[in-house]
Amino acid sequence: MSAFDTVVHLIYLLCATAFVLGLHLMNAPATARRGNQVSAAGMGLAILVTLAVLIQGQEISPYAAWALGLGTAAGAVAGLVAARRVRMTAMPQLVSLFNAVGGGAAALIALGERPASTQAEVTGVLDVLIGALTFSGSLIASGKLAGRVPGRPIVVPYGRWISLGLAVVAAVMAVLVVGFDGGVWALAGAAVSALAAGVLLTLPIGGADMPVVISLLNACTGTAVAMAGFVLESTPLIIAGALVGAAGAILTKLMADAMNRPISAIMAGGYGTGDAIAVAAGAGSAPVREITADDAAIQLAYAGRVVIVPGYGLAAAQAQHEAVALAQALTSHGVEVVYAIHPVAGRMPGHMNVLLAEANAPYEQLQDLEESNPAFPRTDVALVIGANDVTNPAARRPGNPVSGMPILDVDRARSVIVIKRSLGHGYAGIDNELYSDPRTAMLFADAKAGLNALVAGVSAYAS
Amino acid sequence: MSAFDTVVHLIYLLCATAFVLGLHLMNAPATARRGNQVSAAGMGLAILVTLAVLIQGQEISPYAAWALGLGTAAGAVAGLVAARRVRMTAMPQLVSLFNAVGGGAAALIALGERPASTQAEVTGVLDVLIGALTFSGSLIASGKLAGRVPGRPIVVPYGRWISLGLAVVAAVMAVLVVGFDGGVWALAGAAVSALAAGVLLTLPIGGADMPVVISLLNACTGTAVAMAGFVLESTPLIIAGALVGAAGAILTKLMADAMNRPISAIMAGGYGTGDAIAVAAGAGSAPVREITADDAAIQLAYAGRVVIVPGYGLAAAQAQHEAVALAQALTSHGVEVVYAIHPVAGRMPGHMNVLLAEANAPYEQLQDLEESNPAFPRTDVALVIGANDVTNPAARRPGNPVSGMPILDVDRARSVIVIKRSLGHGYAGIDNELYSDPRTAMLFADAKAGLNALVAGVSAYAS
Amino acid sequence: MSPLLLADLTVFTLGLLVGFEVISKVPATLHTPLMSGANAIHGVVLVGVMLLAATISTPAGYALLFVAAFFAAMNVAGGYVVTDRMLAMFRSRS
Amino acid sequence: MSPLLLADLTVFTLGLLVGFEVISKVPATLHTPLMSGANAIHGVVLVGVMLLAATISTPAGYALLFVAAFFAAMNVAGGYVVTDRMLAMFRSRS
Amino acid sequence: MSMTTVGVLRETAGRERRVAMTPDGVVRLRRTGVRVLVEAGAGRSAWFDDPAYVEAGADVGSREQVYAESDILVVVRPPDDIAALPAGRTLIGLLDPLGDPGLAETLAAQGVTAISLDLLPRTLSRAQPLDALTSQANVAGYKAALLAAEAYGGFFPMLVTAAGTSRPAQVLVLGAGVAGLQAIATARRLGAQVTGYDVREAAQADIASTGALVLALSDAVQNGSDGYASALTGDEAASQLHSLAQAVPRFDVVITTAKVPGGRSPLLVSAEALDAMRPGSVVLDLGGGNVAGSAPDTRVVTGHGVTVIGAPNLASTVPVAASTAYARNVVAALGALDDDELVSAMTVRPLHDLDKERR
Amino acid sequence: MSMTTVGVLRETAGRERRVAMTPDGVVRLRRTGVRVLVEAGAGRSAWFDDPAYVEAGADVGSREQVYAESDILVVVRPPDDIAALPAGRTLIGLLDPLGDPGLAETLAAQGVTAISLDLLPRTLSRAQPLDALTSQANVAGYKAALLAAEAYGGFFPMLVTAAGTSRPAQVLVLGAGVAGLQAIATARRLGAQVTGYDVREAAQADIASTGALVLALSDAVQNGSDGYASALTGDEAASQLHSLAQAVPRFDVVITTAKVPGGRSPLLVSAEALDAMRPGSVVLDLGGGNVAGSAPDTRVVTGHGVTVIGAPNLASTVPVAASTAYARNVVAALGALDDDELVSAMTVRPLHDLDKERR
Ligand SMILES: NC(=O)c1ccc[n+]([C@@H]2O[C@H](COP(=O)([O-])OP(=O)(O)OC[C@H]3O[C@@H](n4cnc5c(N)ncnc54)[C@H](OP(=O)(O)O)[C@@H]3O)[C@@H](O)[C@H]2O)c1
Ligand SMILES: NC(=O)c1ccc[n+]([C@@H]2O[C@H](COP(=O)([O-])OP(=O)(O)OC[C@H]3O[C@@H](n4cnc5c(N)ncnc54)[C@H](OP(=O)(O)O)[C@@H]3O)[C@@H](O)[C@H]2O)c1
Ligand SMILES: NC(=O)c1ccc[n+]([C@@H]2O[C@H](COP(=O)([O-])OP(=O)(O)OC[C@H]3O[C@@H](n4cnc5c(N)ncnc54)[C@H](O)[C@@H]3O)[C@@H](O)[C@H]2O)c1
Ligand SMILES: NC(=O)c1ccc[n+]([C@@H]2O[C@H](COP(=O)([O-])OP(=O)(O)OC[C@H]3O[C@@H](n4cnc5c(N)ncnc54)[C@H](O)[C@@H]3O)[C@@H](O)[C@H]2O)c1
Repeated sequence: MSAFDTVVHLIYLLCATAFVLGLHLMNAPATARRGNQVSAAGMGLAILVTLAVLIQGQEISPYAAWALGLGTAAGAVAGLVAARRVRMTAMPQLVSLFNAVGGGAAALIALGERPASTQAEVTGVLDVLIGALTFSGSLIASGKLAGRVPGRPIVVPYGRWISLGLAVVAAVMAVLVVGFDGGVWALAGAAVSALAAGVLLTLPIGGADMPVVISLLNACTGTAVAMAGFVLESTPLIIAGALVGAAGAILTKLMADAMNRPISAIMAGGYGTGDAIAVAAGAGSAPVREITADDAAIQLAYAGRVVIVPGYGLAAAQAQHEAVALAQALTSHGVEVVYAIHPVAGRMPGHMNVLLAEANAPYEQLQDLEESNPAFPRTDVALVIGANDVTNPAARRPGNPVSGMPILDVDRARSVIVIKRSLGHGYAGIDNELYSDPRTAMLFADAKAGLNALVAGVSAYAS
Repeated sequence: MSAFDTVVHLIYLLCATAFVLGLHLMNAPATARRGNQVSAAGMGLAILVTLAVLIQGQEISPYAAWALGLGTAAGAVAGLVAARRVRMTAMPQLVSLFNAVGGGAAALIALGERPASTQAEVTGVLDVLIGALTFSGSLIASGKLAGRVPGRPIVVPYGRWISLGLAVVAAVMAVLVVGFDGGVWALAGAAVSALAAGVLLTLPIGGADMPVVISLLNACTGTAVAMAGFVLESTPLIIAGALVGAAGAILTKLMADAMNRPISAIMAGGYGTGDAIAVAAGAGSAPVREITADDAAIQLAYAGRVVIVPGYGLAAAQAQHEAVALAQALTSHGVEVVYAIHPVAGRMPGHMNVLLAEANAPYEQLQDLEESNPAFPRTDVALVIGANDVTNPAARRPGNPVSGMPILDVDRARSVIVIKRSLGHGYAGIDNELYSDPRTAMLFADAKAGLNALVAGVSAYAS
Repeated sequence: MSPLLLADLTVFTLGLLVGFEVISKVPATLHTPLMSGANAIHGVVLVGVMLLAATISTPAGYALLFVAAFFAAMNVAGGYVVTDRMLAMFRSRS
Repeated sequence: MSPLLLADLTVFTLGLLVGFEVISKVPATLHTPLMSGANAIHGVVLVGVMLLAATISTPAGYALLFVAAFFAAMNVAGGYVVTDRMLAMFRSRS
Repeated sequence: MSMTTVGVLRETAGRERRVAMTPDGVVRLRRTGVRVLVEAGAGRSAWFDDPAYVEAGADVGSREQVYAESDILVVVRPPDDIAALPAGRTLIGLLDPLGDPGLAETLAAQGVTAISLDLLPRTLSRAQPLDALTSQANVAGYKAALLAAEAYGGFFPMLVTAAGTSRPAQVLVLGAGVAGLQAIATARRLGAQVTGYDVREAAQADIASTGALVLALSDAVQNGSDGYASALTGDEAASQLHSLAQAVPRFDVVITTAKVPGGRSPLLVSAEALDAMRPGSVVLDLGGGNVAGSAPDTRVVTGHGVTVIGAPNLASTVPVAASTAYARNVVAALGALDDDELVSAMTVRPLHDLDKERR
Repeated sequence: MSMTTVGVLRETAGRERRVAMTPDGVVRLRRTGVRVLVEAGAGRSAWFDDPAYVEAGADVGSREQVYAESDILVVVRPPDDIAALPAGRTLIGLLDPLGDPGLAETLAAQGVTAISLDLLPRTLSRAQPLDALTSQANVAGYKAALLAAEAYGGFFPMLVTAAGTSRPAQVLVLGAGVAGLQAIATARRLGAQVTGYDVREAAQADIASTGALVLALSDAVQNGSDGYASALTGDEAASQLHSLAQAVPRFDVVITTAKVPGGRSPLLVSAEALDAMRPGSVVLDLGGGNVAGSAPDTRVVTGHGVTVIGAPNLASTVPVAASTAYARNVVAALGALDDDELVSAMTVRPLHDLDKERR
């Protein structure tokens, strides 16, 4: 092996290490961004080295060079523009799109390369099948999130039978390629049936489950890239592909766990109707946004000012000690914390005071309605713990049971997190419009358990 | 490559995977034992397959077969007997001994194998150097822990210069081997200088730091084994060696962090005088055993019955809420928890009651001296939080300020964990013999911070 | 099986193991950025496309090459940038 | 460098990466058992000793082989058993 | 009605230490452009002296002056010189028209508009700031626990000391409305082990939300939705009395707060129950009539050594807190005089009118 | 000395409701093989009736009988018919020989051995179960906080309600010994914001360990090691009085518990300080002489509306808790009669002997 080849190989190894290190750093909020940069640096190096290989080898035809150059330039520009322009909320569908083209590229490699060995034939077929399936599946997933394809589960008549048929076709084509040197047309046939299967698998899955599906397809792309690596006998492709394949699989499991949905149930489809999770409390309630304790903890830890709004649910759960422990954890992390106490929160006058005094909340942090309301607009997070009526914006309108009652203006805070067990009503027995406010996220939990999770989260994820 | 070779290679790969999985499972208490079993199964498989390779190849001379067979049998028996017989407290030195022989074996491989290539020469020298150094170093470490070599730091005159000299000798030998085909004698020279260096590096390090040193030498052995793998061109050795090398390095860092000692300071030597960490409080205090919050948390979580003994330090730290939170966490994990309240704990009559009532400790869990003392012998852990005089066994003897005062018999519990900031005295101003009791472990921390760490630990490590 | 394939398979297996181990307990907030970051990494397929280019010499091949390069480059460039934008939210507190 | 060496080096690097990643936040109580478990794993050197046996044909070699086999077997057998004993403390609560 | 002068009368009822308006309330009223005229010495027994009122912006005058110059007169309880009230005035206070129907007739005859805060529709959220029954019951509940602790011969909290261990006092609170819940909370603060009981099922969760234990009896459970209990039938009452007689003796301190709006307070602790209690036990009757043999503002010790305290007007014994809250209620009421729904509900009408309306 | 009969006398001091032995104590004594003879009605005002004693194993008899048949007589405070004590008997109680030197002479003259629990060397750990000063101070401190809360016109806790927000009461406790710390803890439980002060530096950490704030004055800081304060010099006292006069007016409630062993209780709250306090404030003098113008067992309201309560013997007003603890101290003392060091320290000797010893 020439010195050049040796150096190239070692550099590829370095790049692979950068990918691993990058993913490693991306496990924690504080280092995540640096992780992505390390990974990107590795990628840049890999591309440069490959360019050197091409130049040094001098085997590339001018047309191929042009096709490669133009394609790369155009693709890079398209990717950059899309990534820069996209709104925050539309990022997931864009990631899915990027995943689709990645899978597509992997599949095209196998279509373009003349297989040199049985090994290359086998891995090539796998590459084409997985890549094509990912391509179409990711496109559908992206379309669902973007609203171009309806987000609700679409049931294809006889979908299972069609899938089975497609699988048989793909298998036959694969056998033709490997066993009988079926060549490019059999490969193309396999690709077409995989494309169809990708569509068919993704359509029945509801919009709410899409993030998990995209993660799964991402893992598939990784595997396809590894297969392409086998076809081309390229170590960096094999390592990076395997890395993403396995990491993506674990991540998919974590995501499904966080949503409390088994992956099998997700793939079976039929669940999730929109881009948010709707939990019906009674008739006519609008969809609400749910949040996990982990996410809420990070949001709190990275806030500058947090207002805790306790209500009857805090008393019912006897969670006063946990609430104060959370406030202490946040305070010691540099967050400004106050408690806003509504005059009729709870079930007796001064109910919240009794609880908070028991848990030793400092008197200086207790504010009544007049003190706390003007400060909500400069509050990053209003954390509502088991309070309901005393935060209901309906009080500002006449004609309902809470009309005319002064409320805590939590809806004027930059964001609101509400801890309660369900969308159940409070004492006044009416829906709370706060919960469907776009700035509001619901943490459905018993107040004590929820607060314990937040305390653990804040200490785990706060640097 | 023959089908047999292919299968062998794939099985080796499987074994390597088993090693990884095993270490993975050993990260958590609940799965650790299973992890070791998975790893052992992988090892067994690897040995069986290698046996098959030997039998199939039929190249082995009968003498070699005998030497191998007898050596293996004798070694296995010796290892098994030692491992079964050893007392719990002597396990670390045995591990160090095993590590020594592992490193020795790796070094011998390079001495035995005729190098076939420059590569084999380079890795062979590295193997011999690292393996020999580990061999002697681990033996010294083991001896220190066992008390055969004095545990205190031994300062060798001109140690640094001698080390430098040894390094130069080793380097020269290495150059001889690789550059000038110096053969077995140069290699042996390298081995001897590395052996001497291993002794010289380990002698100045104190007994208290030995676990970290052993872990570091363990990582070295891993690397030596990987080098042996290069020499023999054996993938399983390379993978397993690299795995242990890296995992051992990370583990060494974790251990040093847990002891709050930078590795560089440890290697510089001179610290740690016995097999326990002594923290001097005043004149004449016996050595005490320290414990980390993590360890204490696991001990508590795996206990059947825990008695919490609060004292003035709990009040001083105002840590009552944290104490009750810990009790709740343990109770919900199935541990029986009671509070034992001494009549004069704290600084006013009923001091502990006032605190614990504030934190809502259930009255049923509060026991006074008469109720709690008989139950200490069936208590797994007595957790003493900021109490001192009220637990001092000196009260049972006449002639000191606390003589005749009834005490809480925590020293009759199966184990005792004491949270306080130092070995400082209590109200009576005298040393507490409880702290040097072999069953007692000290968690030096402010009561509030220490309890917070315990709560976090119990929720993290309790299954 | 060829020794080369076996070596590749070894590398593949170890890559999988690294992948499994590298993702530890991640807060849910990082799930999407992490997925996006992993997605960017398989943009390494661009390296594959570049290597492929050396073997291509038919018009159909050029077309295929162009599309593949376009796809792969989009994956790489867009993937890293969009991940970075997501992670920008985690810069230290204002 | 030979392609074989390069492949070995790749495997070695990946092994290191797996090793780095596989140890996550471990409670201190497990530090010693984990060290012991890792120690047992490098007992795989016994496989190396066995492979070495096929190449040995001198009396000095036999002696060396015997010692090496003794060492390696002791490492393997003792290592796993002592680790298991340490970990037996973690069986579910009595 | 052009509102010009609000008059504050000194209370005339015996033992009444509250005052209907505090200097703090005067400041708030003055902001609305109203003149406030305070009878000299009106706030003295609540520790608000005349200079404090003047400083807050009020005028201080004689009782005659207040009667003569005020458009609206605010009181806590009906004054005993009610005949002095000129026609055309408005009287605001806790007039208890249900308890004293004669008053309504008198006022109507005199041409005085009477607004009684105890007629407030309490379930209306916007009425909460006017709710003097709640604010006063809250004060009373707090004081009830203090008084019981004070009268009890032992410790409320558990204390382990060198001179032995005292078990926590067992406290039972009957009736878990506003006063009952505050009594529960206060007794719990002092370290007693507190159990609560109420005939309304919904009150059980309220009790639990203060951290106290719930005494659940199967007798006469009510599920009404307005937050009030209704009078029990004779049978129900008898069965309840019997069940409570079983439960009461294991408590050291019993505080009763049960009331039925517009009706007589139910009897909850019978003479038999008292006899079964330990000597040294304390029973405090806040509801007025909840305990056999209790009389207002008196302490009786039964033959068995049980102290029975009748304390129907405890709010008055915490005059600063009670007056401050009451004054805030009055200020809110004055600000709500344009809220027809509230005003019409609170206006006192002679009994026959009222009866007509209720049916 | 062969111990046969322990006699329990009814207390004769005015307002004294405690009793030196409780039925619970009788049970414990009986276990040691002692006969207990209780004067009829001795426990009545502490809610222990005669049958309870009989049930516990005691005999009940007339006062004469008790005097005649007992070897050891136990009391809380010295009986006023001390002349009736036959020679050769032992009297155990809180005899206050330092406060009343005449008593010692009388007893010595009568040939009575007197053991006074207030002479106990309190720093000895094994003496703690005998420590009646501590057990009674503990009860007194608890009751002091209750009494202050009861006398105060507002809420102790902070309460945010529909009728306004009440800020927590500001309570200052002067002297942080046993009584002071328990008063701090009890006032804190009720929700007040409590500050503590003591002249001993070590007491600051004790105050903080109850969760209260510490008032640190630079005047006359003491570092003695026996846990007791010593009397201040005239200058120190004046400077302390002045500093406290600055601090006191921002508090709503002041509880004073300062004592100096064997000396007069120091004056801590001057008339000027009282005048500067807000009307409605409460000052409770537990030390006896800590507050200008306070008199034992009386409530005075100053011209500025500050209530001053003199309460030097509060333990007696919680008779069950105080008697139970005291009886346990007495039982422990009876069990320690063979501990020469303790007995000799507690034995009352005429003043000149005592003086000789102390020097
Ligand atoms: N303060 C007073 O004097 C007084 C007296 C009587 C009535 N009120 C009335 O009570 C109301 C008080 O308002 P508020 O906002 O405090 O309470 P709220 O409106 O009654 O709402 C309480 C909320 O807490 C949640 N909750 C119950 N148990 C919980 C648990 N274990 N963990 C977490 N959440 C739990 C419930 O939702 P989920 O079921 O979904 O968990 C419920 O929606 C007002 O309408 C007021 O007028 C007040
Ligand atoms: N109860 C009463 O009525 C009363 C009254 C007066 C005196 N006493 C006497 O007080 C003593 C009470 O015994 P005890 O065992 O409760 O207490 P102790 O013997 O006084 O010991 C308290 C211990 O707490 C530790 N500590 C202090 N601050 C701490 C913090 N922030 N975090 C953790 N630990 C802290 C101190 O050790 P570090 O400095 O090493 O942390 C100290 O050794 C007895 O001697 C009793 O006689 C009691
Ligand atoms: N909407 C609001 O915000 C608001 C404001 C104030 C009060 N309230 C509610 O109004 C209700 C009544 O409060 P209140 O204190 O004025 O009531 P109240 O004074 O009329 O009665 C006190 C309590 O006694 C109970 N009681 C009556 N008869 C009884 C019997 N036979 N046995 C046992 N208990 C008996 C009642 O159920 C009530 O809880 C409460 O539920 C309170 O929460 C609501
Ligand atoms: N060893 C034990 O276990 C034990 C038992 C009981 C009491 N003690 C200790 O004994 C000490 C005295 O307790 P006590 O309650 O009997 O004391 P005390 O009744 O004699 O005095 C009460 C408090 O008043 C303070 N005081 C005196 N003069 C003062 C002044 N001019 N200004 C401010 N404060 C002044 C004293 O420092 C003391 O804290 C305490 O430290 C207590 O902890 C120890």
